[in-house]
Amino acid sequence: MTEAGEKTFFEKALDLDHRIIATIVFIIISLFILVPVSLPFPVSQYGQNYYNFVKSIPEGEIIGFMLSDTPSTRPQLESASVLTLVELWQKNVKIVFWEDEPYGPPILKDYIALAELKLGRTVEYGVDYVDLGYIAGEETGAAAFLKDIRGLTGGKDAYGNNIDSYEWMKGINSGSDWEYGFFNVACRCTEPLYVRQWQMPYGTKVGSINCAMDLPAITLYLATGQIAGTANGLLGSAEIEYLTGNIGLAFGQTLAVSFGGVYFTILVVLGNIFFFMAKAKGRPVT
Amino acid sequence: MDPELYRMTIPLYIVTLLGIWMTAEYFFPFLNPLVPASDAIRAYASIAEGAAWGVGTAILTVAHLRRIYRQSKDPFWGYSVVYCVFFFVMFLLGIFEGLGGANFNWLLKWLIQPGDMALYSTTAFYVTTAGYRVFRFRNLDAAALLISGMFIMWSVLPLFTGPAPWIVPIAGWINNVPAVACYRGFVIGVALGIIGLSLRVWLLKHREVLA
Amino acid sequence: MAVTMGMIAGSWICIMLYTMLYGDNFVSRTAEHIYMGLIAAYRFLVNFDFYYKKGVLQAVSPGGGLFVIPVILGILIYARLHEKTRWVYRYPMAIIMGSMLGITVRTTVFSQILDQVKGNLPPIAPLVGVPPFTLVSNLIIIFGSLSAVVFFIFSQEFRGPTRYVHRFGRIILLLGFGATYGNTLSYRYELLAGTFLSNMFSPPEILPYTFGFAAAIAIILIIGFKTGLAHWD
Amino acid sequence: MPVIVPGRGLGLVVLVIVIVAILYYLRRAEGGQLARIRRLPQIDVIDEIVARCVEMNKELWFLSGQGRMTYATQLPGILSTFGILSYVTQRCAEYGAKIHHPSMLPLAYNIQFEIMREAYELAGKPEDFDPLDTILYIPVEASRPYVANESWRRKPAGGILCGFWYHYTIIHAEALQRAGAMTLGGTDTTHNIPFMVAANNYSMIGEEMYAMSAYLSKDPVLTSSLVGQDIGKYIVILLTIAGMIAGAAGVNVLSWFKI
Repeated sequence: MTEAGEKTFFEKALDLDHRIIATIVFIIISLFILVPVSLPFPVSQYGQNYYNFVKSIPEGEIIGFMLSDTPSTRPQLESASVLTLVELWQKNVKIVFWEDEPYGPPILKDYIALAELKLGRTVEYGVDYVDLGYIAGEETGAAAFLKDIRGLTGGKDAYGNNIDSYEWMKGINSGSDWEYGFFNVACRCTEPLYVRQWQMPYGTKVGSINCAMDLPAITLYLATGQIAGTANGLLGSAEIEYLTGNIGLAFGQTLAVSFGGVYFTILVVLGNIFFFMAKAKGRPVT
Repeated sequence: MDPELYRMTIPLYIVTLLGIWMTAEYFFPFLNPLVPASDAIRAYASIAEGAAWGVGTAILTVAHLRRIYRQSKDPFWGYSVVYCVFFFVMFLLGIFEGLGGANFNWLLKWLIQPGDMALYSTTAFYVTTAGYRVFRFRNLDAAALLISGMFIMWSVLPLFTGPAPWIVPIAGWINNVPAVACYRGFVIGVALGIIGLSLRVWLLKHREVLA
Repeated sequence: MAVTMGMIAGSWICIMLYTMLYGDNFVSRTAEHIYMGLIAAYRFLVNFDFYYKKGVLQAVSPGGGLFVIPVILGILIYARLHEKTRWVYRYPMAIIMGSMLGITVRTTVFSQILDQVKGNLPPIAPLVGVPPFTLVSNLIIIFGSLSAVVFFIFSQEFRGPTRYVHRFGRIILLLGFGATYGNTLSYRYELLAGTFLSNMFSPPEILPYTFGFAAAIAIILIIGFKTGLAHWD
Repeated sequence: MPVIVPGRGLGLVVLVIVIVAILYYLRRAEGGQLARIRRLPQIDVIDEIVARCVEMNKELWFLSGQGRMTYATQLPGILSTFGILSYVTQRCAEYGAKIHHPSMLPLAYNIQFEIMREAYELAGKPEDFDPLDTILYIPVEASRPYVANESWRRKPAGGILCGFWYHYTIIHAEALQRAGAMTLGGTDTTHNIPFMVAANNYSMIGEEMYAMSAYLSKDPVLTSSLVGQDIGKYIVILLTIAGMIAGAAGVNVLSWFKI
């Protein structure tokens, strides 16, 4: 036994200075965000299903895409949304966008610019996509829009052009004209209205991009197959980044959080080892 | 008239009267004609609360001004200057530019909001250090905290659920069974505590609630 | 995206505030007072604006005469500042407290007592006609929550067999607390990563400013701690 | 017109039984028959913390949480702190321990200010009450760096945290712990009680915090009201077991709640 006034190594380790613990947290989190390493990453069933859904869309298909991301949810959903667009445009899919959130239109512009960077080519308005703009009225607005697109928008897109001036838009006038669709609903925490208003009446296969906290509300629809797949929050974004081989910020963030957890686990294990070591030496420990 | 009556007793009776009225109106339909009045009182109460922030803010600012004034007594008066500069800049911008002004919003967007996020996220560090201190197998109680805490944390991190998928159902069970039982008991206790406290206030047994 | 002054300011205030983890030092003190000054003024203005728009403006608008009441109640709070009229502030306080306390009591009985009891009963927690595992889980929920209720009983000394019920209640409470702790832990790391990302690391052009400033702060702090200008302990 | 709003009958019955029980036990206690109440260990902890502060000649920090008095869910938690604050301040004033109370509640700050001033006046030491330091309003967001920095500098020997809390719990409790304080924490918030229990030396869980103000009151009669609350717990237990048996026998238990 050591002398009374002197602390053993284990006792010192037990009162490890909080600043050292904090500094290591700083280092771990920023390191993995900035330099994400590609580790074999277990992809959840949700992410895999979503990826398969995106992959299953045939070449040249015309699809609908409701994008209502908000600035506060953007860090979580950006990667999943942008990479979905990239995957689709690689297959020359033509996309009809609309937004049911006033924040949507400027974010859409950002996303298209980011997708162009990843894609390595410019996408052309009217050829690769059309933006029908902000549709007000939440659920009733969405229902009316999906019932009769020209009726609600007056046949004009977000820039005031006649949508019939684009050859491929001629046959599109309701939710049933799309076989595939996506909705990015940010954090609504409600029963997904696009299942009710889009998938159920028109039978469109829909994929969802949503926050992790919305997952409990939609698991039911995932189980019944009414939602074909979900990119579930930050983890969903990370999984899509991993599956498409575009490792980036979301993956780094998930990795950082995971390694934060690993670090915490190591701390707790070491704390317990030190605790029992010190106890075995017969010292009063707290 | 005894000053104690209108200074203390009548306000206390107001609390009792309003409390019993608002509670009773929920159960007895014959009180329905009074509902608009009670709604109005609650609306008035929240409007009046808006004015209350001035007292504390003014005293805080005076405390800082006093520190500046008594420089020699407090070596930290320099920070009070920083406080006063930023307080009055924000205050005057708000007064002259309005709450939506460009400069006001600049301060809000680039100093207040990032600062708030940064401070909120410091909890991560505190949770880590507290966990290091607390999550030890001292006795059965600490073990309960440790085991359920670790399983739940692992269950949401893909690095753990990948190699050990059996964590997820265990964590799900902890979340759906003991945690539900815990908070059910906790919430029932709190509710009875609230009723007891309210009743003691209404019976004028806690005179300190109005100081 | 170009780096603006705002982004740099946001990143720097974050770094300065994070130094509060390293004990009391002049960097975190300065940041604290910057932040406190701004937030005190902001909170005051926002709430006073609410009072002014909902109270004063409505009171002077036609048909809003009754809104004089909240305006006067608001002013009465300030009577406390004068020694002679100190007691007046109790009236607005009594009205605010009384009206809200009634609401609390009436909803508490339903949401916090009866709904919880309902959750322990079928069909939410059925005991008949369910697989054995669910039966055991439901029994744990029911008796666990009852034991947790027993934990709070004040009029009994827990001696003899009741001691075990009390103990079981405590274990159940701690298991639940542990679960919340674990849930929150990963959420807090996510929050930290999100803050780093949105305030300090993006757009990537800001990285030199962030790390330059962080390095400068680190050097300042090390010098401070070495020279004793800031206290390590 | 029904006498009672449909669906609220059972709630009214439970409420009335609890209220009548509390009134009954209070009346009995006023008649001299005090109910037997288990002594909560946390009461001695408060005295111990005050004694520690006196011994070490350091400050005691009182933190009364966040929230707004105009929100019905947050008000009771705030109210419960007033009794504790009154008791702690009086003890500190009597024994000569300095107390610092950064209040984060803009409205309740007024009441807390008066409670503390009166406690000092009652103890006969109004000169020890510094209106610009003993209690100070701190905007709630800024309280995080304030408590972390200021407690590190002043090194309080004791801390009492109670009331309604948000995520600030862990920051404030850990900051006081790091400064070497012995802390007692309690809250009624489900999301933050785990951190109170984990980070503090002693904790008051939920109802214990509400009971505290009855224990600490100068009027010993008040503790008897806690027996009334216990009657409520017995009702809950009875109702659950009865419902369990009836439910197993095939009775539609949910209809009970629609009375």
